[in-house]
Amino acid sequence: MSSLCRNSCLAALAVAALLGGCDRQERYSRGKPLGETVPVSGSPDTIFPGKSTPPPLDPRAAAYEGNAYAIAQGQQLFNWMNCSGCHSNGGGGMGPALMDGQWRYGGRIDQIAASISEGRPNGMPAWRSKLTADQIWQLAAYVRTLSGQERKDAVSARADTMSNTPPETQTVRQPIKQADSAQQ
Amino acid sequence: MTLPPTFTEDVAELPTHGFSYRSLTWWGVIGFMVIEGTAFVLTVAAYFFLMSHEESWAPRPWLPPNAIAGTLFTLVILASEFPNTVIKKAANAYDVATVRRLLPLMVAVGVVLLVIRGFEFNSLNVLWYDNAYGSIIWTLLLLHTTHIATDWVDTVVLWALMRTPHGEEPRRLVDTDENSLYWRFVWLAWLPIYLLIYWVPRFFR
Amino acid sequence: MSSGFQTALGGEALESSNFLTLFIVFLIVSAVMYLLIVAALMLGLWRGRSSDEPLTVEAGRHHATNPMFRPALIGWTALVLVGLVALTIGSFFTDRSNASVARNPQLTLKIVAHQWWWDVQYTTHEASNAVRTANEIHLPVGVPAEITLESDNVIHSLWIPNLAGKQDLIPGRVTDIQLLPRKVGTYRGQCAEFCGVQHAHMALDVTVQSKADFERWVAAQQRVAFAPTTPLQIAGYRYVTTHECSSCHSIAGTTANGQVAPDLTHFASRRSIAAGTMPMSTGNLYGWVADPQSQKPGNHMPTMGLSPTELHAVVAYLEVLK
Amino acid sequence: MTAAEKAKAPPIDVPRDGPDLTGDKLAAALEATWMRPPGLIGWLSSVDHKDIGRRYIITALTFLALAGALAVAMRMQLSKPDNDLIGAARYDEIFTMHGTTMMFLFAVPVMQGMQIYLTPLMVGTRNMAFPRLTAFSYYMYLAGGCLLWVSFILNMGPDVGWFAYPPLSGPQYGVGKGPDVWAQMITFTEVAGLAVAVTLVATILKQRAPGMTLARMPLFVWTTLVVSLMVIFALPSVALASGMLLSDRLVGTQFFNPAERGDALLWQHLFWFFGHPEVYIIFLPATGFLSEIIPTFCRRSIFGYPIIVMSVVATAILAFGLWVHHMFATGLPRIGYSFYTAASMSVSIPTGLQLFCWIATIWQGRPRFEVPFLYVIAFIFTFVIGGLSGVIIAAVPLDLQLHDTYFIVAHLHYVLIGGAVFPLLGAITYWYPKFTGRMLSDALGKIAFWLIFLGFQLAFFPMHLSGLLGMPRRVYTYPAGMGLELPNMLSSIGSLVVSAAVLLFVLNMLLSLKAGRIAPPNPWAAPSLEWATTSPPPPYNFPHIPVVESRTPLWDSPETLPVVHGLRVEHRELLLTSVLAAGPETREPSAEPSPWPFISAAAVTVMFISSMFSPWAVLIGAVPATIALIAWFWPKSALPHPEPVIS
Repeated sequence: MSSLCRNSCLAALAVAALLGGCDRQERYSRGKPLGETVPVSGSPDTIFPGKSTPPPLDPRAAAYEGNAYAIAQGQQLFNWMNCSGCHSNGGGGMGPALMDGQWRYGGRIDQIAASISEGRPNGMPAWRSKLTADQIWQLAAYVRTLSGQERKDAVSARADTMSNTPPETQTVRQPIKQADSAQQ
Repeated sequence: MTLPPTFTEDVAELPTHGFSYRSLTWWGVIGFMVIEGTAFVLTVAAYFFLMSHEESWAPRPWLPPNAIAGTLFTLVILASEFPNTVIKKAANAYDVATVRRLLPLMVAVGVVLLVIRGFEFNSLNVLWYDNAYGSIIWTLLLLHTTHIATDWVDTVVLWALMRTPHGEEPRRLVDTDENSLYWRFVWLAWLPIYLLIYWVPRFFR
Repeated sequence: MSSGFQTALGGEALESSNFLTLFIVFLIVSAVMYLLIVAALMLGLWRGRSSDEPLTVEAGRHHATNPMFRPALIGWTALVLVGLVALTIGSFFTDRSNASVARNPQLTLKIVAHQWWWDVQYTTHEASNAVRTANEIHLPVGVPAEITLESDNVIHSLWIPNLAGKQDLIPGRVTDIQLLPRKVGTYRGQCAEFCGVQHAHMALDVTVQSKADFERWVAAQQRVAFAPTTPLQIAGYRYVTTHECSSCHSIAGTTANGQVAPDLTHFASRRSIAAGTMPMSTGNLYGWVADPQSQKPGNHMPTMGLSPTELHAVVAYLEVLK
Repeated sequence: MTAAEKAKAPPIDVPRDGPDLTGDKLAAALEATWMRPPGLIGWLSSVDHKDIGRRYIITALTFLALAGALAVAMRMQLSKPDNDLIGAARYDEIFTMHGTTMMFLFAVPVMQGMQIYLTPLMVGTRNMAFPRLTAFSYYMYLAGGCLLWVSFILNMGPDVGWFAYPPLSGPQYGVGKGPDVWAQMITFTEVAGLAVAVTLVATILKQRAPGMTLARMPLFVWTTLVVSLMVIFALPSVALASGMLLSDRLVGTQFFNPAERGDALLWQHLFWFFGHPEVYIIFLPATGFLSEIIPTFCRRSIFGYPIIVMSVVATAILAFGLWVHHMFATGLPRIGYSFYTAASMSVSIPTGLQLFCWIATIWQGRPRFEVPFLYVIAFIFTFVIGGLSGVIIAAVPLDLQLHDTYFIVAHLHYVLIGGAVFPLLGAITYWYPKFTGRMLSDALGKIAFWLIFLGFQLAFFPMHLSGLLGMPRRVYTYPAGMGLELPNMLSSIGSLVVSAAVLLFVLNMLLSLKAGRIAPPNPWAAPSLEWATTSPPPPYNFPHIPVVESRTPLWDSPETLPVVHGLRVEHRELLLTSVLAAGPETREPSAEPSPWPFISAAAVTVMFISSMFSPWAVLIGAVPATIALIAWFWPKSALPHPEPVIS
């Protein structure tokens, strides 16, 4: 019976260490059931450049933020949809860099999802009918990892591609700043 | 019932310690040296496996590591074998005074080596996530650093122990002898690693 | 599907028939050895039966060893050695025979494995009229073919048991496999290396056909996709080329040019849907397009939530793509 | 007197065993010295090899039951085509857990548990060489097992196969923490396995009873020695590989990323350099069981002792050269095929020789058909099929078809269950009276035997056929109409029979603990030293250290046990002997019970688990671990040994 005691003691230890993680990699395949009532993503007025109080976070965010499966799917989509063509692995090129904390249209996951979904001036295409809402949110979750916004235990250190950025698990979280939209 | 005993030899006269292969812990030390040696050999095998994929090594445009810190480290660790041998011999001759006098020197050598090692990491000219070459170079250096660090802790503990009355037990001299043996393993393992980190990437570039 | 649809015992190509021969040889040798060992054991047990003799050591002396054991041991060792040498030689000649296909392939293909489907390109033809398909290969009977194998994701393994053994597809490496099909027929191949959640549904259809049939098939595959004709098909065409589908799939002759999912140009001419997950039929196609995630959970095609009208239209158009 | 002379001065006057101190008085004195302290703390402090061995065995059998339950779950899913009882993702986790648990948490630990329990008894010593390290190893093993299973229960278990091939297990495709849990579990079990191996080697080489030369060691001890050396050379390979995997996943090293000149095959080489010897690390101890059980039940000493020893050594050496036969389909140069074939087949030569020796012993003998011996017969019937199917898949042209199919599943279970689990069950039945002091029920034992033997054949023989019919491994379902329905249904029924039989076996173990017939010291009239002491043995194993003059000491000296005397009684003391001839050499103290191995294991556990989340945890976590280890090694009393000192 003392064996039982010790077993449970160690089990409790392991539980303590792991419990925090169990919702972090929930795998789903049917798409999130949320969002039928809300439009696919916010309209451009989700940008609120430094004025008044921001609207509350889209309730769907919780399902994607910090979810390892969503981030991994987003990583793959980032590659498949050739986002690097303009954003160059997050480093920036024709499109803005995604590795810094500068967000012209907001750095919250719902704001990023809105940017992907609706497109933005100066070349960012609208992906609304090209990807499902689920995929757009997955992409948004991944984009946030590039500037260290997502929790480190949900992101992957690297993809199996050429490495030209430090591992995402080591990326220092960049404080979100409102970039000047007149910049470019 | 168990069988009744028939008494043969009396072993009360036997000594309570022995050096080298007569000691039980010596076999333990050898066992762990073999384990760690195997790990080094396999890491080196992985090094050559990855090297075989590259046309040049270090792969262009990466520069080979800067060898100054590594060479200094090698000289210091080779020099440390002199006090190490003196300690080992003293332990075998039950000369506690010499052991007590020289162990702090080995502790100091460990500190110096760890500091130089810090500079070595800084002179590799590649980061572990840059490419497979960087990964294996860092692994070799890190693997060896853990040996320096663990042996340093071991030596500190031994030094503290030898300063207590426990130091007068012959078995503690056996421990000292085995600590010196392990140090030999640490620097012997370093020599091929030194070549692989600093010189092979120069020759094959 | 008849029984024996996917079997290593079919012998429908050079390598698989070599396998069959060698396997039977090994099986006979193994059976003989097995019977020999079991017989020796049973005989040994029988000899000592029903004896209550309690002694293990007699008068402080161990029992003498049976004088026959020494020659028996030598004989047994010799038998094992000879057996192994014979089997190695058999294996060597099988290798040689298999390798003979590799020398001058007359048809070359490239297969790139994805999670969880096969991208197939016939590289013999020049780029302008290249054939690209997915999850199916066609081979002319009696023509040595070489397949170049690549993967850009995880490790897969191509296995068409009726034709040949397996060959892994490893990211960062290019491997190849040679086939010399000898019998016309349709076979099934499957991924044999665990590659993720839908490893079980990563099959491909192999059609071995006469040279003339093969040429006809190639010609058909080289055409661009048929155009839609009915209003429903046209609506489907519009949806497919402007919405989610075209982000990943391509259809030659249309604007759909996604590169991350199977080419759909001649989709409806294939035998199965979703890498062998289900046979091609209108009903299955409805099920698949409406909710791929319930048919093949975890695969990379999302459930798009099409309205019934859109679904009818998309399926109607896909069925045009013969 | 010089320091050196003083150090070698004659011993002081303390109580010692001998003609003046023997029998009950000696037993009481030794009991007081060697007994572990009472209570939970005492339980956690125990360094008795019998306690630790028993814990290993019970824990490993628990993992066997868990992994067996998963096997039944898989068989239920596969009992019919296109079944949707278990989803794809869950099925992947289940087969990963089954393989990982069976290999790392059952097979190797249960063999090491048997070795820890039996080796000191068989070589006639009081405890293991480094008893605290042995205790530490158990807690590490337990922590690794708990880590894996708790993660599984929390739905974040690994799902990448027990072999965890990158890139599937790598940072991009191995989503979540599952592969990290797998890799870190490897670290735990490797630390445990290596610690035990070193301890066993030292015990065997230095603590054998006087007169037990290498050529007189029981064959089980020989296999233990050889297998422990194999562990020492094989396990660093998987530890290195899993370390690389973890660092790829955590800090972005590029070992397995082809885009940065890493290579996915590097993993396979390192993994199988360990993985192939692993099979023999499991199988060779089982041959050791057989070499003990067969002479006892045939009432004849083993035929061909030197041949068996050489075969075991040869198998161990060959095992390190064969890893490539797990990689035939990766595109090896064709020119080498026949070489690989011949090399892979050659391992059947030493195994064939061992088989000959066992059957020859049976020929000489007068077999008693007790349950342990029945398992020997079942072993030969079953293992030989696995061995011969091994010869079949050694041939490259055959393996390319059969690799990664159910034919391999059949082969590996014939080898591992037929070759290792059947002997293990026989060995548990054989040594159960020594472990517990009670005999297992014969009737229940025989029913369980026949169920497990026949159920096994029903479960696994049809898998040869499903493999040939084209069923790959690790598929969660298969289509109808491919001829796979019948063999799969038979396998599923067989799996139920096997699990019922295993339950019956465990039930027998539990019932006999209270109700079994009381066992005398040597219930089977066996020849080796562990049967010279009481059942179960006292904490100090033997009142006096026995002297050995032959390979079968209890048969050659049935009336009395020759012993040496003069070991201290009021202090834990061992007799060390020379490596080859086992002549008495020194007396050395043996470690007292201590809670520090447990505390150290807990500290290292925290360090390992948190290092899955941050590399810095290694540095920070090393501090408490180091403190605990120092406390472990630091001598507790002022001057514990009233033996000579140097001044």
